[in-house]
Amino acid sequence: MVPALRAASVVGFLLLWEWAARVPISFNFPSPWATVTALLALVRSGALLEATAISLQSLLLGFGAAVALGVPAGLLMGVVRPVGRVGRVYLDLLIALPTAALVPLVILSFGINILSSAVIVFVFSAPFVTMNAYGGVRDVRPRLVEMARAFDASWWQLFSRIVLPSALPMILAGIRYALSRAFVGLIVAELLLSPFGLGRLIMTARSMFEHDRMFATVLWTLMFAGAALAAVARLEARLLRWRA
Amino acid sequence: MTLAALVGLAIGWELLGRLDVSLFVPPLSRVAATWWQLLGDGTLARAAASSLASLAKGFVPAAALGVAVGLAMGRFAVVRHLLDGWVNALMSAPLSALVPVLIALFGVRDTVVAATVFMFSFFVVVVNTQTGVRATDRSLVDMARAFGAGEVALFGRIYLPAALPAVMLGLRLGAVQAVKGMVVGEMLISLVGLGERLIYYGNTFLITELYAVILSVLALALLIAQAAQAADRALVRWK
Amino acid sequence: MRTISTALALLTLLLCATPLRAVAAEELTLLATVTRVVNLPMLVGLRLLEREDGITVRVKDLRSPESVMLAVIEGQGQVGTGFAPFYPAIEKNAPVRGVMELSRPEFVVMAKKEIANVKALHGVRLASHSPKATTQSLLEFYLKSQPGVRPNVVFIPEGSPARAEALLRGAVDAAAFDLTAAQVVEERAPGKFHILIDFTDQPVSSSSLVVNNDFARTRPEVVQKLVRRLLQSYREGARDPKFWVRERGDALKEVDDARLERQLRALVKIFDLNGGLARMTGPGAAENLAFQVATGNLTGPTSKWRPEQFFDTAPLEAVLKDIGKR
Amino acid sequence: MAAAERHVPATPPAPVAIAVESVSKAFGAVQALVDVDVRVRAGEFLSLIGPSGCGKTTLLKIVAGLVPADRGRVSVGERIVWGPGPECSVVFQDFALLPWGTVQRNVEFGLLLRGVEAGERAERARRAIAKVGLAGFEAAYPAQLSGGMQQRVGLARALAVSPRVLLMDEPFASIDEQTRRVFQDDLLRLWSEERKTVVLVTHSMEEAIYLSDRVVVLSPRPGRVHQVLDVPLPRPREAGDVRGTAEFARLVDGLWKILRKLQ
Repeated sequence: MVPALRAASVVGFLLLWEWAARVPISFNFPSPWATVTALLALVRSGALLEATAISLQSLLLGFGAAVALGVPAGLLMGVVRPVGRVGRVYLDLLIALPTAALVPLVILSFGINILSSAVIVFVFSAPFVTMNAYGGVRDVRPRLVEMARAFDASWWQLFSRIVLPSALPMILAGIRYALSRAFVGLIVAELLLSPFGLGRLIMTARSMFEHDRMFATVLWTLMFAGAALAAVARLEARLLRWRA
Repeated sequence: MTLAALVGLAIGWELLGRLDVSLFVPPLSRVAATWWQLLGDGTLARAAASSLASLAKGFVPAAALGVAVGLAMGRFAVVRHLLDGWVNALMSAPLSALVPVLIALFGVRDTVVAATVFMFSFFVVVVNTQTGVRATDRSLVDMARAFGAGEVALFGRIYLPAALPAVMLGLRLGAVQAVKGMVVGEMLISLVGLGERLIYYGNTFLITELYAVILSVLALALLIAQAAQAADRALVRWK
Repeated sequence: MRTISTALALLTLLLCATPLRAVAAEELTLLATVTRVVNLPMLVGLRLLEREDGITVRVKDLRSPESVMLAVIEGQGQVGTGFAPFYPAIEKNAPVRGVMELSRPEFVVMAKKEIANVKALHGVRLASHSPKATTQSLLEFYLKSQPGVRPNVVFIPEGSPARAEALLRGAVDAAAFDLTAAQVVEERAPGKFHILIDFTDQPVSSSSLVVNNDFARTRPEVVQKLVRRLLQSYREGARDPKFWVRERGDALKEVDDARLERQLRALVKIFDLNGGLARMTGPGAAENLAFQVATGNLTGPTSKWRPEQFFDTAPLEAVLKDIGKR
Repeated sequence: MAAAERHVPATPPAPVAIAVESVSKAFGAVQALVDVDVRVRAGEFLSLIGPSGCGKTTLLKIVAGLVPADRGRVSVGERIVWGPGPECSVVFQDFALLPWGTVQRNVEFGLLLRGVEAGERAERARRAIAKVGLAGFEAAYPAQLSGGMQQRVGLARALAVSPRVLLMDEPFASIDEQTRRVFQDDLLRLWSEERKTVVLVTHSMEEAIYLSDRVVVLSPRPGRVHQVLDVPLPRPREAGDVRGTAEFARLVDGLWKILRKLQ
């Protein structure tokens, strides 16, 4: 019964989309079929893969740095109480601030290049990685720490055997959420910087009124992000098998 | 503690600015002066007014529709199976990629900002409301039915109150996402509101004005987050 | 980075605020991209339209050329300035037509004196805007007629002033930028550089006045009055640029009169005094469309495109019949 | 137990008999009950007991009208049960209290759903709260009360609608031993005062024997009536020390021998 309903909702959406293109509800609104053919053309021409590669480059650069710097920073904040309390204030501000507001500042400081979009990806994702790593350390169950101390565990044993493993779920959840934020940052950066990656494809298609190519690239971007997030979720599930 | 950290940040910023480390880090005092001047000549007021208008036009329907859809998905399996595929997929997707589609759909006007606000906040509300309804204690439902409660009474007396804390959490998270959607939407069409000011000052190298607007956006975001939290505490007293 | 002022917003306020004459207050919305010196003659034309014909024009700045095109297509404004996106829009049969050429390309390629001619450009570091920009398309279009000349192109998208600075500082030996930047280079290093390629006399339109078809059909006389006033502004300004400076109202108020006059004087030749009719009909139009195909704004072959699909020259021809050709 | 104020309303509605005739019920492939026949006399205190998964709670829910039977018929007094009816009130194992409502509002909830107007609701709820010994806790929230007190609110809510039948699904399972015994005595006292028909689902043999007139033993899945045991102990049980007598021990042991064979 369930798959039938899911299929029904997809078919319903496609019919709605087809009707929207038939009307058309706005200038040169592409039909699902036109979008799919445009997507295939883009893939065949290699333009899509090349753009994805460029976007991936700044994503991995920015997100990689966010994880590489964010996790240790969060752990440090968790372990060293005062650093944690002060850091917490700045993190809350960074998380409360709509990060898109920082994009013009980054573009000014780093110029119109891949580095800028990598920095934007970093700014979008790093606060969440750090906050979750910090939270993970802070929420370690005192009973476990007591038990380890009872066995006279050294500081390093305590950290690596108790604190880190129990903080892992929170850290991984933070990384997964940060990745979704990284994609948002990547897209905003590329739509504003535009001469790079998938954002450029979208903006050039838009300026040429090739809405089928634009919708196709947007569809591809969403699918690509969804696949990446699903992969990270599967990795997370495998790493945390003990938690099931 | 928070105050000390903020004061520390302010002093650090001022010193850094004074040392003129880089063109892009002006001293806080100059930023504050510019902010005051922008407030004076009405720029900030106009931009903020337009931003808040888009925020309301986008978030209010997102909240209302989100709770309704969330309740329906929580209560009726059919609705859930129909929609949960879309909701979960779009919940974590980079919706900013859809803004150009919104521009193609609504044309180049501020409705796009309201649509982006709706898109950013709607799914958060739906998911949290749905979780709230589904977490309703089965025996509460049986108890009410045992007293002869019909569908409407079940919704009004059991499902909605039971889900209220989760609904409020959804609305609170929704409000935060709404503000982010507002800024993204405004910047991508760069026509109205605070987002447009960010783009304009960015393009014209007016650094202190840029910082002034960034701080204003932060203030707006914090204000809305506090307001949502206050509403949450007020409505859900028993938790 | 593009130099942008708040002139447009102030101008709009000004235009709306001026006391409306007894004549029925016709309200027109013109959509434009951001103000640059090259838009001033058009804006002066709008002030004449206001004063002489009582038609107030609300100018709305939509910042990017494709937004302007989309807005005119949708009727969010009756008229707008059409740049590159105008041609693909027509290919997607958008309900708009070009009624008058607003300006020819204002770009030139300047190089060090030592580089005597175009042939010598081969292998020379040349600064251009970005792969898809008009300057680059013009360069590629022009180099097609110069076999074997392959300059080493560097992209500096931060705008003409940045490329002029790069040329002056010797970071590059040649650069493509607009006439105002060329003037800056001439002033700061007189005699060291010279114009090698002048795109301003290339047989192409850089931007045209685009009108929504419904509006053109329902209010043809308003379109005609608009074309007349713009042409009047072009002709009087061409005779004496001080006219534009005098009539500019609050436009570009941060630029002092003398400097503005010098910049306008350099731009005079990109404003066709016959509204670009030559590039909207006959062989001139064919060449203009060939350029759009070459730059990728239109899919080939050129033979499939007819000028009438893009341009509606009726209003311009009526005005020229009335005030004569130059 | 504070002496409940003796203001008893007009004689409570007369208790009614319950007839369960060859009821069967399956959940998908799992057959929960097969041809169950049980007669509960008006005013009787009857227990349902059996190994876990024998369908005793399902049977109770069928009688309450919360779950439809696949086959067979259930009637409470003259009414054939198609859905929940006004004669029955249910007391749940996990109390099923509205966490957002005060004790007063919770006890009024049944009356509210039955459309009783505010004034009368408040008065009848206050009387029920006093009857279960919670006078003075009207403004408290469930989260502030102990398990035993929360179940008393559940009982008060059930009594407030003056039902003819009380259907109780393992009401004392999550309450400590000592509080349970006090609560059992209160229940017996209320049962005799209010003259209700009571059907109690329990897994405790000691509880079944101590409280009921008869004990119906259900066989493991699919649930059938395995045996019906009479409990000839004198009434009122809460007065004397019934638990200490040899007779009580014999009955409990007899029940265990039956149940052990069914494990």
